[in-house]
Amino acid sequence: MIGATHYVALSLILLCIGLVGLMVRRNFITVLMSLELMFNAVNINLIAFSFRLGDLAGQVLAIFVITIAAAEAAIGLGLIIALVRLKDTVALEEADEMGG
Amino acid sequence: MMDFQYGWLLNLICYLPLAGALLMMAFINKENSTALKTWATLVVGVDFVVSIPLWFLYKPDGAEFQFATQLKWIPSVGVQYLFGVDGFAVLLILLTTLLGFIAVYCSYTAITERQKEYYVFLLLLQTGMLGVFCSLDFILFYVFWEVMLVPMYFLIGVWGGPRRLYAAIKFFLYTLVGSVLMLVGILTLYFFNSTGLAAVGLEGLGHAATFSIPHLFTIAPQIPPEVQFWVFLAFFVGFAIKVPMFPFHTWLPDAHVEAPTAGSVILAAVLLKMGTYGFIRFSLPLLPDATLKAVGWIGVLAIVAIVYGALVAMAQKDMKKLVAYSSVSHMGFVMLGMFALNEAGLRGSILQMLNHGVSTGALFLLVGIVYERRHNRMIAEYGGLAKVMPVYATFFLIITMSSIGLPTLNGFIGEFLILIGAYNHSWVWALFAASGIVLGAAYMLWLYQRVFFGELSNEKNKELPDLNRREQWTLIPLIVVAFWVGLYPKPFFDRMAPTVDRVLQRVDVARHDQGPSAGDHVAELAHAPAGEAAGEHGE
Amino acid sequence: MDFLIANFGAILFYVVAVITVAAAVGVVTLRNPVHAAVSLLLAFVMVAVLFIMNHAEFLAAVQVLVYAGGIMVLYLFVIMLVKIRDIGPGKVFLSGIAPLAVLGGVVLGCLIAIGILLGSMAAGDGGAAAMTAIDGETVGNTEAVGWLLYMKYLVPFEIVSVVLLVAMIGAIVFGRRDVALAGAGEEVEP
Amino acid sequence: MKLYDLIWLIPILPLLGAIFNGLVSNRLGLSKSVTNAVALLGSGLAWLLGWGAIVQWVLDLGIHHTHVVRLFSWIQGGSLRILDGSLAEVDISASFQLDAVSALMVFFVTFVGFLIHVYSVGYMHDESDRAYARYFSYLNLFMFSMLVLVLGSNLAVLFVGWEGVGLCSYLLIGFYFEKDWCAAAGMKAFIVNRIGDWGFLLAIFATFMVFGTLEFTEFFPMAAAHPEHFASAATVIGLLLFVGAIGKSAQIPLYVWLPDAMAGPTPVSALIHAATMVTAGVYMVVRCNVIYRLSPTAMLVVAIVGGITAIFAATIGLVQNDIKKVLAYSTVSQLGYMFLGAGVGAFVAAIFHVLTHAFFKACLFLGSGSVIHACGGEQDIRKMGGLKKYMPTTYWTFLVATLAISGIPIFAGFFSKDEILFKAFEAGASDLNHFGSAYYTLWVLGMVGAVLTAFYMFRLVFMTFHGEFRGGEEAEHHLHESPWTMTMPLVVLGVLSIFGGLVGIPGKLFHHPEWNLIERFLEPIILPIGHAAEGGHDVSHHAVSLGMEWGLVFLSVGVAIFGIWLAYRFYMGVEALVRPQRLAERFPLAHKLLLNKYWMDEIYDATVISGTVKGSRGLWEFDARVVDGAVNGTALTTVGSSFMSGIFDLRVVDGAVNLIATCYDVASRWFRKLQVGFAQGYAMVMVFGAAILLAVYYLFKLN
Amino acid sequence: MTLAQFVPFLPEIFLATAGFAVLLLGIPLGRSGVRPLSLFGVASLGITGVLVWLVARPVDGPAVILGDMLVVDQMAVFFKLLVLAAGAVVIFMSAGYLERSGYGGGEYIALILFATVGMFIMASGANLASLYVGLELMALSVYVLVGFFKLEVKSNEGAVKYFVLGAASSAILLYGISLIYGSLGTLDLQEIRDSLVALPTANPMLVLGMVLVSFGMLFKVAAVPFHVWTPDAYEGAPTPVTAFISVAPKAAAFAMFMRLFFDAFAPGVEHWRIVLWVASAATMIYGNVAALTQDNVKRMLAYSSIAHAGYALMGLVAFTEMGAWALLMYMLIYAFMNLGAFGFVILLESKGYAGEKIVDYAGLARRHPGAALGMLIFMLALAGIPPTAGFMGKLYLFAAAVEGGYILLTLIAVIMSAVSLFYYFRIVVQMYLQDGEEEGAEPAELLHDRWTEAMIAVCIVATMVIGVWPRPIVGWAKSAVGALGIM
Repeated sequence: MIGATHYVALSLILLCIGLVGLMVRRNFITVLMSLELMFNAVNINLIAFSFRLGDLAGQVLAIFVITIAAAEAAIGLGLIIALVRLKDTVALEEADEMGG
Repeated sequence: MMDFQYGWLLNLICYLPLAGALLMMAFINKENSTALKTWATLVVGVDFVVSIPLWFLYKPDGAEFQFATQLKWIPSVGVQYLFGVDGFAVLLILLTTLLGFIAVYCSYTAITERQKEYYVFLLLLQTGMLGVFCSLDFILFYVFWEVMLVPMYFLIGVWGGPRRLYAAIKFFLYTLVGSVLMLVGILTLYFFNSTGLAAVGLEGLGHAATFSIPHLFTIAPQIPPEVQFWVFLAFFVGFAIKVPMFPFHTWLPDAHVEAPTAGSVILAAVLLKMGTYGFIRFSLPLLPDATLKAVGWIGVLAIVAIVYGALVAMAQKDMKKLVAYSSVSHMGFVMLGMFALNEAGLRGSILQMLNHGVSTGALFLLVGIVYERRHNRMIAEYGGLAKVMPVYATFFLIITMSSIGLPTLNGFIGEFLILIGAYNHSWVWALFAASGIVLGAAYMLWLYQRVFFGELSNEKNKELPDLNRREQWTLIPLIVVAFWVGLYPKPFFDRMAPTVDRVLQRVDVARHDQGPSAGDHVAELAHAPAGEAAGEHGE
Repeated sequence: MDFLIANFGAILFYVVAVITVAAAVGVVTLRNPVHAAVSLLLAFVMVAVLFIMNHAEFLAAVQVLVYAGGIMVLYLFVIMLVKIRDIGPGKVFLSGIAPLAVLGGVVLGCLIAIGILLGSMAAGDGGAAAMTAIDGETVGNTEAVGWLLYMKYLVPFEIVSVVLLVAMIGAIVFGRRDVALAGAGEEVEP
Repeated sequence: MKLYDLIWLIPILPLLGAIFNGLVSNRLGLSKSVTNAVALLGSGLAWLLGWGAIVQWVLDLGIHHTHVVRLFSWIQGGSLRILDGSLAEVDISASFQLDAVSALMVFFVTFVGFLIHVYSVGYMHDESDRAYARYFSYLNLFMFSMLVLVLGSNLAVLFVGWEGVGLCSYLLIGFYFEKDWCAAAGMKAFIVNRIGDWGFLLAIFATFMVFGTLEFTEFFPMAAAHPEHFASAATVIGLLLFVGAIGKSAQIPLYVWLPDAMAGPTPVSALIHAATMVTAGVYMVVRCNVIYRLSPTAMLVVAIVGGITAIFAATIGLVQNDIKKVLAYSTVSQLGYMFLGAGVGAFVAAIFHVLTHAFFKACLFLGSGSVIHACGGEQDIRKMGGLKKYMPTTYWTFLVATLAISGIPIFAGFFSKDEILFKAFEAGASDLNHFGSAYYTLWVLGMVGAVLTAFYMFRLVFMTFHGEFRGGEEAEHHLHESPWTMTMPLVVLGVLSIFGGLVGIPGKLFHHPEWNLIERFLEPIILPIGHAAEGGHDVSHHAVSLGMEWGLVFLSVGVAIFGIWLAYRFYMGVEALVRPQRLAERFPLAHKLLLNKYWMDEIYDATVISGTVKGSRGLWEFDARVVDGAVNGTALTTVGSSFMSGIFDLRVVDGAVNLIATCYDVASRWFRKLQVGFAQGYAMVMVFGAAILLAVYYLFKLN
Repeated sequence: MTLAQFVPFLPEIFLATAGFAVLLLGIPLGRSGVRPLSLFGVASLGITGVLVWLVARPVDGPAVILGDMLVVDQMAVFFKLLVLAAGAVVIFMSAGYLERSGYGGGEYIALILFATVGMFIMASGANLASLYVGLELMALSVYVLVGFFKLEVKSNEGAVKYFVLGAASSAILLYGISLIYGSLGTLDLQEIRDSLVALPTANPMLVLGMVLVSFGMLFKVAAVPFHVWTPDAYEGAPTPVTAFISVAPKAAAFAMFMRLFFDAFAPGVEHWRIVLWVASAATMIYGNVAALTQDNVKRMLAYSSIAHAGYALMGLVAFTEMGAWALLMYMLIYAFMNLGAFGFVILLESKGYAGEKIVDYAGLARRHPGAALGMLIFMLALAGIPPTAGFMGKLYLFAAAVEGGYILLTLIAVIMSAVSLFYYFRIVVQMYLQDGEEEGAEPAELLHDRWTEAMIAVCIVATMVIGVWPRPIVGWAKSAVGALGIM
């Protein structure tokens, strides 16, 4: 049958896709979506484990994760709006005043 | 081991300048230059006066460390506030207070801007230096050791010559790199004494954790050789940079040349002594095995320093640089005598520290005096000064003679003992080291000739005023000391003898563990029959 | 047929997993943010399915409500708000570093995978409880989760509420158009 | 309280004079009379006290008793393990001793010193008050040092005097410091002497390592007691000591400073560079005769160096035209004789020659001084001549001294020099230490040297005093005899040059050995070696028959007269000064060679001096670039220093190639490149960083 | 679960409430009421402090409360008071700054308070869930604070970068947590510890989880290679916020670090130690070297704070009692000296972002000797020169590393602290050795801001006193780590 390993593998793939998206996308909004993917990856893990452990702590933590992901989304979108107001773009890499 | 009588005296001496500096910062207006000078002079003068009793109260046959103070500082890690001095330290403290006074006294006209900061820094520097000589707790010692750097940095950096920034940071970083490595060594000893170093598998001795130097002396014989080796290395870098030993000496010329006169005086007279002080106080007694192993190398380095410093000095066109390199040579003597590891050598080396402080300090004063008049240190600029400044010429001559080790002056006693000690260790050492005497005469007399003899060619020098009363009085004490040491050094020997004996005892412990195979020339010869020894000696 | 029935769970998992991954890839590859958002929505739903397969119905519900219902709307709203055509002509990916980035992601993924595989292999001698259990028993129902959430995990729960408050503040601070600040700095009209 | 307990006061008195004149008179510019009073008082009292002490010592204690006065413990160097394995205390005391040698030295040093003080009063009278005071304080200081040297009871105290006289000669040579060459000469003298001192110091250390003491009264008997035991050590010590002697007494190869030293005022040349200081080397060798006698090698070296120097300097003396230069080279040559004597074991003769030489050479120098004085500073004998009639006293004293140095019988020089040559021959005859042939050769050299000496000395006399004046009219008008303060010493010394030698009549020739006072006087310092009392000269006594001895006497007289005759042929009468010209033209190369003193100074300049200077320059470059660079390179400090110099102190051009510094700068900027400036890049850094960390972790943990 | 159980939780509750109150008060008061709001904020922080001292102190040994979500022990108290002090100082320093900037104070102060609540949870969380939640609360508040000057491009940019990377890192952290959960089936630190002790061999997946968690923590303490956000966030953020985030969140993160690695994961030390070793060395080297060539003071201090994180990590690597309390002590000392240094940066920012260039300090000693002296003290302290507190802090960390036998690490540390002296002294050189007339130097004027000056004075006093008389602090720190698992 399907063991936890499968789920962990799936979640790992999602995590990496999220990371890659974070690195390659120019659009801040898409970057945020990639972040959401990463959080979902974590949740898959948690749920799979909690089911196999017969322990609900994982589910509870997953709920927190979802909520906090939402909160982060809110702040992220706020930042997008501020960025657009300032630079009239949603291209993340154009926030490059500083560096070095 | 400790004698707590008159402990307050040491603290008074050490912190008086600090207090003076704080009061000055608080109450004296930075415009009021006379008040600043008077106050600073007063403070260092009183400091010198109160340090004089040490000379008389120190009991050579008494406890190893006297005038001690012992307070808990950071008990949880065994850091104490531990003050105390032996005869060796007493001598250096007196040297410091005397030179400190002269340094302030000679700056009246030399320093015209930002006087308040200047004198504050001088006073802080003095506290730092005195603290180094008083501390008997490694951490306390380290604190003072580094505290001292900061004022010196500013003295060079603010009131120095054109390249002052470079010289100042070079001085600071060299010394700092050395001292942080030393810190690692200290910590290693500390943990070896107590819990040991887990990951490198070094068992500790399980004593109560402490940085107290007197206690660490007692465990010195139990330190395994390889540990000694590494710790010695760490200490060596720290101290050798300070001395400075060849090839770590390159900060010295820059620092000296750029520093203001008082800075150079203090630097030469006291700061350089801290390296040698460190060797005698820590490296030798704490790490006898490593010391015995290092003797050969350090001896060679010292000889190189003697000859090399002298030759390079000869090539200088800048008086101050010449004197700076001459100190490299002189400190080479000090190191050589020290690592001859016999009484004569060690006594000579200690005495030579004082001599170097007096002579080179005076030389920097003298150079500073003409620099103040002409704002030029190039030897070529001068010539025939003996005609316009006879008094100056006389003082300069006396100091020159003391610096090249003319008998009846201080330099001779030190060099004589160092060389006889070196000869006793290995006649080859003496053979090469003694050539430093010839070279020393060469560069100093050449300098003297170029500056004072010949006809007065340079127009600018025609109206140079001779020394005024103040300048004379900055020099006279030093000259008096020079003659005193040269004619009747007994009091000095009496005071340093206990230190020398104890250090050598502690080294000998290891020597006897190792036996004559420790590459110890004397030991070998001691076992060889005298006749053939003499023969091998001849060829 | 029996095979299908017998391995229904497995097949379902593979199907869902493939769709999820595909959707995820869509998120990071699709040019148009709206499309990306939609494919993200698909991914969310698939994850919800996975939750159900693990008997976490409550979680699945939350997932759908919060994500699909809340966050997605928010995203789309913002996408509409900021004129997405402002993004540079055609360049979706950060040219230049994209291949390197993929490489990095893959490498890191592989490294983590190594650990996990070793873990599941060494699962026998303890320390990987979840890996040993092939299939768990149903403990998860909404009520139990609720109890746990409000009793044992009360503190984190409260804190999360504060987190949401902070998020609100943040959204206000960033989103609010400050006329009064015109003095402090010039306002950029979107 | 006996006077010989106050011998420490003998040096101190002139010292007080020096201090007073140096600090008070010089500073306040007191008048000459005060200066005179003090200076003469200082040296005069020293003279009286010295003689008094000697007399009392002889009467009360007898010459065999070495009287040591220990003042205080000077240097306590703790204990050292010396070669025989025992622990010896380095406790050097400031102590003086009075024995035969030091008595003899004190005897003439104080006396001649005082005379020269008197002479200087006249000679220096037209210096400014300050300079005058300075001069006399130096002179007194010299007396102090010289007396310390001769009275010191151990090598260290001896060394104090040794260096002290060096310093004084430096100061006095450079007395006219406005003249560059004077100052240079002074420096040269000091530094060359320092080279000798290098050897001396090593000798001191070696002595201590061997004997565990530096006191003469302690280690001489030790050495004498076990000759075979200390033989090899004695060689080392003897040679090292001789290095010192070579420097101080201007022997090959370190003689070069002495001729230049003539830059000083003439009385100084007389006192320091003829009578006293330069003989310190001889004194020291004689003082340590025990050591030398233990080591044939050392003896031979001493003899060879002495012999060669004797003839070498004499040849140079032949053609010099500067009156003082001639005397200088003759001094070098005479010193050579003394060392020859010491080298052949004729220590008494050597000291004897020191004594007589002190008289006649001082006389010669003072004479030349009065000549120069008269000629208004002119020193070139070609511009002199016929001075006889203007300055008779000077002439006669000069002539006497010349006869003395040439070795004409009755005159002082004859006895001492003849003694030395005889001993040399004897050494050859008795095949001393199996180096007989070598000693014969040296004897021959000595003989030739005698001819040359007689020749150039009379050349000097003839060219200076005979013929007619060649210095031009107006110079001629100023010619005058010197004041009494200058002539009086001349007369005294002249008389001594005649009769001074009588203290050393070779009584053996008349079967009256007891006539040789000085030998009897100095006999105690020649400790018998080993337990057997038979010493060197008893054996040699039979080596040369009496008749042979007489023969040698006549031979040496003969060569002396021959030399004088040659000089007469060359520089007197109608053909005066023409023959030499011809000779010079016939042997131009030889002439040039001699005239330019074998180009010795040039060679030294080319090799040693410029070598050192160049070397030091090179090292300085090396220091500035390489060492600084390397150290900076290896030490992190450069980061700071170079960066500092780069950013804040643009004027600094640090020649150092500091490797790490640039590395750091590069590293710093490269690190900053990681900070690309946009979020995705940062994320990438993090991802790769995390990957690296994980990889590291696996590497360390999964194997 | 009775109300009585909530008593030790009062400080957090009160603080959150206070934050909410400030928020509400901010609406009517607007941006005119910055100072009253600040006073209110500081007062509530003070009261919280009192509450912590009264109710959150372990009366009889450490206690685990509220469903094992929180632990109350000395270490928690230590860090709580530390972050409270930091928060108070920062609020005082912010008042004038906010007034000058024209941004309202309500949200700002509220966010600081909420962040403090988050740090409280980080300091005393006993469960991965609560720790994570506290972490996020802190993080989100700080994101907003960094971007608070939303019309300043740099501020917004800093926030964007910090936010994106922070979110990613917390995802990694969560992934690690999930792996641990999957391996041990629990989120409770105590249980994790027990089962780790019970395990014969640590499962690779489990260790991987720990390592991933450590990545998350390394991000929060700004350690290489997870430091990338630091320079930009520090430079972009309003200076008081920079001061705040350079101190409080770092301290809280280290508290959580110790909760996890000195307590829960302690048995697995042999596995994660190497990772931290590398991170520590890399951090020290990178931070110091990269700081060498910075010309912007805030940025330079950012790199320096990276470097300091590296020093602090040595305490974790050493994994000895001394390491633990040395780390606590260092956090405290570092807080004072860094806040003080930033205080001067604030005072120099008379012309907006001007005053951030190092050359702006030229000749400060001439014009304001007092200020120059103060800055000198902080620079010396940061460089670790005695007799300042900085030396004492470093001393014990180095000592701990040596005790642990990590000589190489210690050597790196000491050499690097020698290097660090160089860039700190670039400021000193400007202040003392240049007189401000050089070309390219536009000396910034020093503002007169009583509150900030007072706070700087406090920091100076603390820095010097601890440097000369560290005894009480050492004692406190030692007692604070008593309850940790490694003991």
